Order: sequence, then C-alpha cells, then structure tokens
Amino acid sequence: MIKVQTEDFDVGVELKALMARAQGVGGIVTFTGVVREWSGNQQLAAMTLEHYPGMTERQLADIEAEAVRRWPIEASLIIHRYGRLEPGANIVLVITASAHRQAAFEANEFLVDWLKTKAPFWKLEAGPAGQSWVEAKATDDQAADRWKVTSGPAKRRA
Amino acid sequence: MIKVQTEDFDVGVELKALMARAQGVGGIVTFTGVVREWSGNQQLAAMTLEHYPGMTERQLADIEAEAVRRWPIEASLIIHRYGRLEPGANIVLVITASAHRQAAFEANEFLVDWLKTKAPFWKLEAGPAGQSWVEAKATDDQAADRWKVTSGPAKRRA
Amino acid sequence: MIGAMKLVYFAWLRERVGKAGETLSPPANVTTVGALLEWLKGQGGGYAEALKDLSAVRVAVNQEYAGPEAKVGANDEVALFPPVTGG
Amino acid sequence: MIGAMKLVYFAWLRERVGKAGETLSPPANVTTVGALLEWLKGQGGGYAEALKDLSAVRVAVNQEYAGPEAKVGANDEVALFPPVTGG
Repeated sequence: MIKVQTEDFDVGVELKALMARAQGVGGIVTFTGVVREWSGNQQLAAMTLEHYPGMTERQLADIEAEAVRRWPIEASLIIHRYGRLEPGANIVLVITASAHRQAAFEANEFLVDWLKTKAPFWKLEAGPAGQSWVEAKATDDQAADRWKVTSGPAKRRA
Repeated sequence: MIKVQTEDFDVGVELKALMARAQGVGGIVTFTGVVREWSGNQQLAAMTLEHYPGMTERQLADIEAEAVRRWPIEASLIIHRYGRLEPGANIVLVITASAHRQAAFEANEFLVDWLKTKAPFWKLEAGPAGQSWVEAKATDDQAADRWKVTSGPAKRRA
Repeated sequence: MIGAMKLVYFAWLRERVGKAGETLSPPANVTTVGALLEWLKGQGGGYAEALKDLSAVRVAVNQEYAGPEAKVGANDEVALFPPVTGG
Repeated sequence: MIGAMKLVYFAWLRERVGKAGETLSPPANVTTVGALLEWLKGQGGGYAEALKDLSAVRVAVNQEYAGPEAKVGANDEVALFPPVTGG
C-alpha cells in the first residue's frame, strides 16, 4: 500500500493496520525518516518537499511491486509526505512484514534506497542563510545500485 | 535502554519515548518479532519463553553497548518478552535511531542477529502434537557471524 | 511542427524556467528527449539558464523516466527536474 | 572438594536433570567447566541423560559464556543450557 500525503502519520497506528491485513508474519521492519535539525552546519527552520503528483504514486507503486516480487513479503506500506515540514517531523515511513526477518530487513532497505533515487521528490531547505535545494548524493545512487540484479533475491551477503 | 518483561509493548509508544530522548536523528529503524501461527506444518496454540534472569539483562546490555560502539547510534532500545505468548503476540522489539539510515539499519540487524544467538532465551512451542523445545538454527549462527569484525563498522557491502 | 506537448518543471528547474508548466509546439525535427532539451535551451532566457548543465537534468515522459533517445510527440507530458532528493 | 557452587539449568536441560538448580560440591580435581560437565555426567540418571551430547550444551559461569577450559570454583554460579532460541 502506498500513500502520498501532507498529513503526519503515526507509526504505531500504521503498524497495527498493516498487521491486521497480514498473515504468517514473524518479523516486521519499519523505517521512519525524519527532518534533521542540522544540515551541514546550518540549523534548519523548515524544509519544503515538492513532488510530481501522478508520477510519485506511479513510482512508489512500481517500487513496492518490485520488492514484493523479489522478497517473500506478506505486507508492506510506503508513506511519503510532501509540503512544509519542520525539524523532527516525519517525512517517510516504510514497513515490510515477512515470515523471515532477513527478507523484511532487505526489502525495507531496498525500498528506502530506491525512494531516495527514484521517487520524484525535491527538498528545499530553509535556514538562516536563506533557502536552498538539497543536492542529490552520490552515496544514495551507490546504495540503490547494490540492489541491481536481474532476477532473484539480492545476494549482497555472499 | 533494555527491558526484559512479560508485559506486551506498543511500538508506537516506545518509538515516541525514544525519539523524545534522541537528538540529531534522521532515520529510525524498528524490528518487531512476533509469534508465528505456524511452526513447520504444526499450528501453534502458544509459545512459552524461558530465560535466565540476570544473564539476560547482562547480555542485552553488552550487545547494545557493542552496537553503540560500532555505529553512530543516537538512541536504541531492546525489549524482549518472556512467559506464555500466543500466535501474533509481540516477542521482541529493537529500535535504532541514527543521523544516517545505513547505520540505523545495520545496527538494528546486528542486534537482532545477536539476540538470536547470544541472549539466553529458549522457546517451548505448544501445538496439537504436544510441547517441544525449538532447536537453534545454524542460519542464525551464520547471520550473527557476519558481524564478527575486530574493529570499526561492519564492511558487509564491499 | 509535431503538435502540442505539455511541459512540466520541478524544483530549481521550475524556478529557473520561471513557470511550473506550459504547452509548447516544438518544430517537426524535435522527436526525441535530447532534441527537445536542445531546442528548449536554444529558446534562451530562463530555459538556457535551467538547461545549461544537462547532466543535472532528469526527464520523464508520461511520468516514466526517459533517456535522451526516448521519443516525444504530440500530447505527451514531458517533465524536467533535477536529481531527486526524497526519502 | 573445592567448595560449594551453584548450578542452574534451563530449557530441556532443566527438564532432563529434573530440577532448576542446586548447590553442589564437586571433588577437588574439578576446576574447569569441562571437568565439571564430565563429573556431572558421571552422576548418572538425569545428569547422564541431559549431558549425553555435550555439543548441545552451553555453559555460563557467573552469567558469562564460558568454554570447557574456563575455571570454576567455590561460590561460582554455573549455568547449563541448550543453544539459545530467543529473538
């Protein structure tokens, strides 16, 4: 399930809702991304997330389908917020539930890495020095690249 | 922080409490382990977790300190329940919060893998065929072994 | 001309172009993403500013990522934006 | 004898020994975990049953994991249990 919204989310509530629709689950992993107070040495007043309505939902649905194809996931959820967010605010939530903990961990990391490099969101930071667009990080591309396999589960633990 | 208890826990409540005492966090990972309804082809009525009071707390505190030493973790929590638990019940909760998502993911997996192989808990399953002690899995030892490095963060992503 | 297509811009590309979107009718030889970017850049002003470093520009055609060789045509929705920074 | 030590048993080791714990005073030559296990096994009955496959037995001395060479002595708390299955 995917949700793109301005409203905040409650991890506990989302987790319970997901568990209610999942069967055979042994391990559940959540990742919550929050707005950091400091960006480099600049203290943030706020961050504004712009996105591409339509393409965002399409990309998130594609990424989730890919994770379900590659790992034995019983249930999953991706929530990504947009709009103005203050330090400490939730940005993104990814939940993956599986019979096996390793699948839950790997699928979750996969989703988070791909969100960072594929989902059409852009962060505009506002601080004492004014507003500036966050630049994409090469390390995020590298993190996403490690999941590039042509078929079967990722084999990053040889 | 570690807790060994019979009472259930609420992931949302624990997450909020942890965030209230953490600073500079950008990503939070939670792992929740729950009692599976099926063990092999046997439908479980319940599971009873026995533990070694005293040593359990000592091992959990040691494991947590090791994770904090190896990764830049701002806050962490380990809760492990014992006693009688029915299918779907929470068993274990591990939360790791860091400025960087990869540290939060890695430290969390490290803690879960070590809990499985070091924390003195034993599962007694009750099903239609009677009660039986769960046998330790070689795959859990292998999962824990991948974290055996002498110093510095784990380098499993060469 | 190949017919009208919808252009949309995001983040600093939107700011440099000076608008969030528009409907344009490029000349008939503009049939690929690469050709469209070069033609737009040639329009000068905000376009030239926004597109001066094409390595920092990502393109989606009808909401799917597209490379320079991808075809574009009438009624397509073509989005230009910087590398994404969500998650 | 080396003095009394406290033995504790968990999971199926507890069931086979038939008790959760006891205070024992092994002979003076029992100064290591390995010697203690062999001596206990020699007591027959539930001990022999519980310890027949030592590869399935883990030991902690004073709540820290200990190998066969580890020293044991008076007032130590020695725990015997199967490989753990928590988490």
